[in-house]
Parts: sequence; structure tokens; C-alpha cells
Amino acid sequence: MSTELKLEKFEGPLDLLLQLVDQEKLSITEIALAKVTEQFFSYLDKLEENRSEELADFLTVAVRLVYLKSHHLLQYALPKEEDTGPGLADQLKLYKQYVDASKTVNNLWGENKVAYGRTEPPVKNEEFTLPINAAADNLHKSMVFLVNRLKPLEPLPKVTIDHSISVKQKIDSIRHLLKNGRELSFNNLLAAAQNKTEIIVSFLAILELVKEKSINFKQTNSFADLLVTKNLHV
Amino acid sequence: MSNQSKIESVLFVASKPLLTKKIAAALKISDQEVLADLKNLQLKYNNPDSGIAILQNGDEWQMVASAENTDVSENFLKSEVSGELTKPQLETLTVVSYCGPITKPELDQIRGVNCGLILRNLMLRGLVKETEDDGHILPVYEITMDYLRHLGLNSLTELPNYAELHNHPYIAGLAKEE
Amino acid sequence: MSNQSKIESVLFVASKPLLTKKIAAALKISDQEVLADLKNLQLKYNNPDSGIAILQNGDEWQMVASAENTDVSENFLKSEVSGELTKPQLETLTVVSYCGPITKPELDQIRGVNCGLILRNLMLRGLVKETEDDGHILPVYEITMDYLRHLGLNSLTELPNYAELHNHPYIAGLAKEE
Repeated sequence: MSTELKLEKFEGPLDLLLQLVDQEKLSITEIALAKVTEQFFSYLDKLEENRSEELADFLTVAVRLVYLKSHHLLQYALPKEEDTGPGLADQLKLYKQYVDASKTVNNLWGENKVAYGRTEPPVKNEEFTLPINAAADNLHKSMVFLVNRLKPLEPLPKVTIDHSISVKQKIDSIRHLLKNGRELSFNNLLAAAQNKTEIIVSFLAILELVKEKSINFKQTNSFADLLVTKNLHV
Repeated sequence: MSNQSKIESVLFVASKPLLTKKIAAALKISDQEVLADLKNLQLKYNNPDSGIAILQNGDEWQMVASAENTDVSENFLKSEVSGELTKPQLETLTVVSYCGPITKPELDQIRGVNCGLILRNLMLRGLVKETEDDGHILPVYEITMDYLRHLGLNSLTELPNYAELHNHPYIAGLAKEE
Repeated sequence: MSNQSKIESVLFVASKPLLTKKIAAALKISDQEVLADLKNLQLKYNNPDSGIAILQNGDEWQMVASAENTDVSENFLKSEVSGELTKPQLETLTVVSYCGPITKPELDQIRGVNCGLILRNLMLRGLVKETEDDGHILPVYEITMDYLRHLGLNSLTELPNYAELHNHPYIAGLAKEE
């Protein structure tokens, strides 16, 4: 089976996508990306266990992927937004160009052709001169500036990791909810969402399940709550 | 002696990367005059079979022995070992080479991953440098002259497809998105 | 590349007079062939308005900056070791002052960049000295007595906030990270 890519063999979400598309022998299009979305998601589970600090990067792409896929499924319902910047397919194509270019750079680097400088015998000052900006006060300012720059950034990534995991869990929890209960209010689901990403993820997770035919939607009128029901015929 | 000759002498004795304005200060002439002479020196030295080359990295200039003559040069100085580059380092260096000066968010966006650690690593190895640009809020990253020397290129513009990948329309778009 | 180009590179990187036979040995060619190429290089460089010259002293050869440009070359070199410190130089001197004696890897780690060239410059200026400590494998760097005297201090501990900044947790934290 060649379908399993080794977790350690890819550097980031774009690298993973590129390899998945490549493996399916597809060219980089939105349709191709929609096709490999499922596979992409299967790697998120493994990532959560082994490389959780990278989950945030993968989720950014995951959200865009599912958006792309839902757009693919519901073209009439989600008109293509304009002016949203480069699409994921375009971004991946660009990324691929640099990956290709990095092979040239690697070759040049590997040739070990070094352009050497020379060493002019140093001119030394006859007597010591104090540079005008090297007084004790200059040193102190410079040191305070440096220490501020070195302030550790740890607390932030930790929060990001927790958040990333919570988004990932949201997808899993919807699946779980539907496994036990029969019906689920979309409004209730979104009430717990803490930001736009979570709303999008919740919505897209549901679309994903619709596509799998595991659930159905019920809505009594245009602006009423959306009821999510388990498809009993499956 | 002409200014061009003086610049030639200064580049020769400096034996390290020099900013245009530093050369201008040494000669007490304008940056524009220095740049015009530097272009002429590039034409004078950077041709096939020359044993000396003039490297340009953005606003920096350095006179070096031709990279083609690495082997014979190493008889007379301590050789600098290039060392291996990991895949993420290589990829990051490539993007910085083609798109620099580039901010970290732009770089992260292109690679789809946070490049903070790799950038720090590349700076420690002296392959990438951080510049606090007056015009920008965020620092920008560029490759160093040392990196250029080890690639054996006279300038990044010699990289294949440089113009196309440097001025890629999506990069402009990405920058706007931020 | 031709032998002439190789000899050009060798003379450039050597930065000192070279015997004909030493060049011949490096290129694995005869003395006669080297001499013929050296004559050509003299014709190429030793002409009016060249910034570089090839000197011959008996059997020794050296590439130098033109004598006519001595003023501008020397002024440039002197300005490198006097005058205002650049921002990276000041920061390096600061770390050596507050955290010295310190090894180069430690210094690189704190500043996040390779400090080799800067250390060399600071030593030329007489601000920093290198000590080969018996107990250490690597040399350590500290400020010179001259500099301390000109700061008007009896000891580095008199630097503003020394106690707090000398062993700052952010800096100690870096060392642990590795």
C-alpha cells in the first residue's frame, strides 16, 4: 500500500497537500484539493498525538480545505466570494514553484564552490580611542533593549496549541454527538463556539457529514434553527 | 585617480561586504556616483575566466575570488565548510532568496508553517539576516553575503527564474492580505 | 578556468607575497608557465587608473591596492577601527561587558547571529580581548582594561543595573534551551 504517507516525511500542511495531490497523480486544482481533503483530515489525528505544536498551521489549511470542499458540494448555496486573496490551489502552486526552485539551490550549495574573500593585514590604532557611543550609559540601554527582545514567547504558543486541539475536538465531538443523540440544534452547537474559526469548522464538519450521508438537515423556514438529524437509513 | 579606481582599492582592502553608503562616505561622493562606478566594476570583473568577482547582495558589495577557483584558493586559506542544509532550511532559504526582503508573516504564509525557529537557526549560521527597516513595522529577512558566496553566485538575480518568482503576482497579493 | 584566472584568485586570497614555485605547486604546473601568466596579469593590472596592482620583488609576487590610492584605502581601514560603533557592534560589546567572560557560541546564542566578524573588529579596536583559558576548551572573550578605564569604572559590576542584567533569567533561559 503506497497510500500511507509517513508522518515525519512532510514538513507542513502545504507539503502534505502537495504530496497527497502528487500521489493521486492529479494536477493542482480546487477539484483535486477537494478529493484529498478526507486524507488530509486523517493526518490531523496523528498530528494531534505527535506534533501538537504544529496543529495550528495544519488547521489553518484544514479550514480552507473544508470550505473549498463545501463550496464544491453546495455551489448554489455558497456563491464564490470575490476578492478573498489567492485561493488555496493558487497558494499551493506557488509553494510548489519554490519547492522546485529549492532543488536548484540545493545543487548549487552542494557543489561547494565558495567565493573567498581575503584578509588585509589589520591597521591598528596607535592608542586606544573610546568610540563616542560606547559609554556605560550606551551599554546599559543596549542591554535593556536586548533583554526585552529575548523575552520568551512560550505562553502564546501554548494557548494556540490548546485552541487548536479544541477546534480539532469540535469536529470529533459533532461526530460523537450524532452517534448518541438523534437530533442536534445547529444554534446550540454554535453557542459554544468561541470564534469565527470554530463556527466555520462546526459548519463545515456538518457539511462533511452530510456528504457522507450520515446526517440530514431539517429547517422549517428560511431563518429558523437548523436541525441536524442522524440518517437512520445508513 | 578616478573614483572607480578608488572604489576598486577600497573593495580590495575591505575584504568584506560593504554598504554603498559606506563606500560613498570613504570617498566623500554621493551614493549615485558610487553605484554607477560599481556597475562598471561588475562589468570589468564579472566575466568568464576572471579570477576575481564583484558580488552584490541588495545594497552590499564585496570583492571575492571566483567561486570556480575554490579548490586552488583553498591552498592558501582555511577552507570554509558549507555543511548540510535540512529540507526546511533549504526551503526557507529558497523563499528568502527569491522573495527577500520578506517579513516573517509573508514567509509563513508562503510555506504554510511557522518559520520562526528555522529563521533563528539560519541567522545563527549566518545565512540569513534580519533588518529593522525604518519604513516597516516588522523586521524583514534577507540572505547574507556569506550565503551568496557559498552558492557561487555573483547576485541572486542569477538564480533560475529569478525575475518571475521574485515578482510573483501572488506574493503581492499575500502581502496585501496580511 | 584558465591557469591565469586561477593565479589571479590565488594572489587575491593569499593577501601576502607568494613565491613563484609555491603558486606552481598549488596549480600543479611549471614555474615557467606561472611566470608567463604572471607577466600577463601585470599587463592586465599595472596600468594607469587601476585600483589593484601586482607587485614583483625578485621571485615573490603580491596583489595589492594601488599605491596612488593609499590615502583612501588607509582612511577606510582606520575608520573601521575608530569612530562610532554600529548597532550590532555595540550590542556585541554590551553582551561581552554584562555577561563576560563569555565564549563565542554563548554570545552567538544570545544575539541570535554569528558574531565572528564583529568580535574581530572589537578586538582590533582594543575594546575586547580573547583569553585562552586553561579550564576551557573554547577561548573566552572579555573587555580590555583600557576600555574599562575609559568607561571610568573600577569594575564591570559598577555598570548600571549590573546585578540584575548580568544573570538575567531571559539570558539564562537561552542557555537551557539548547
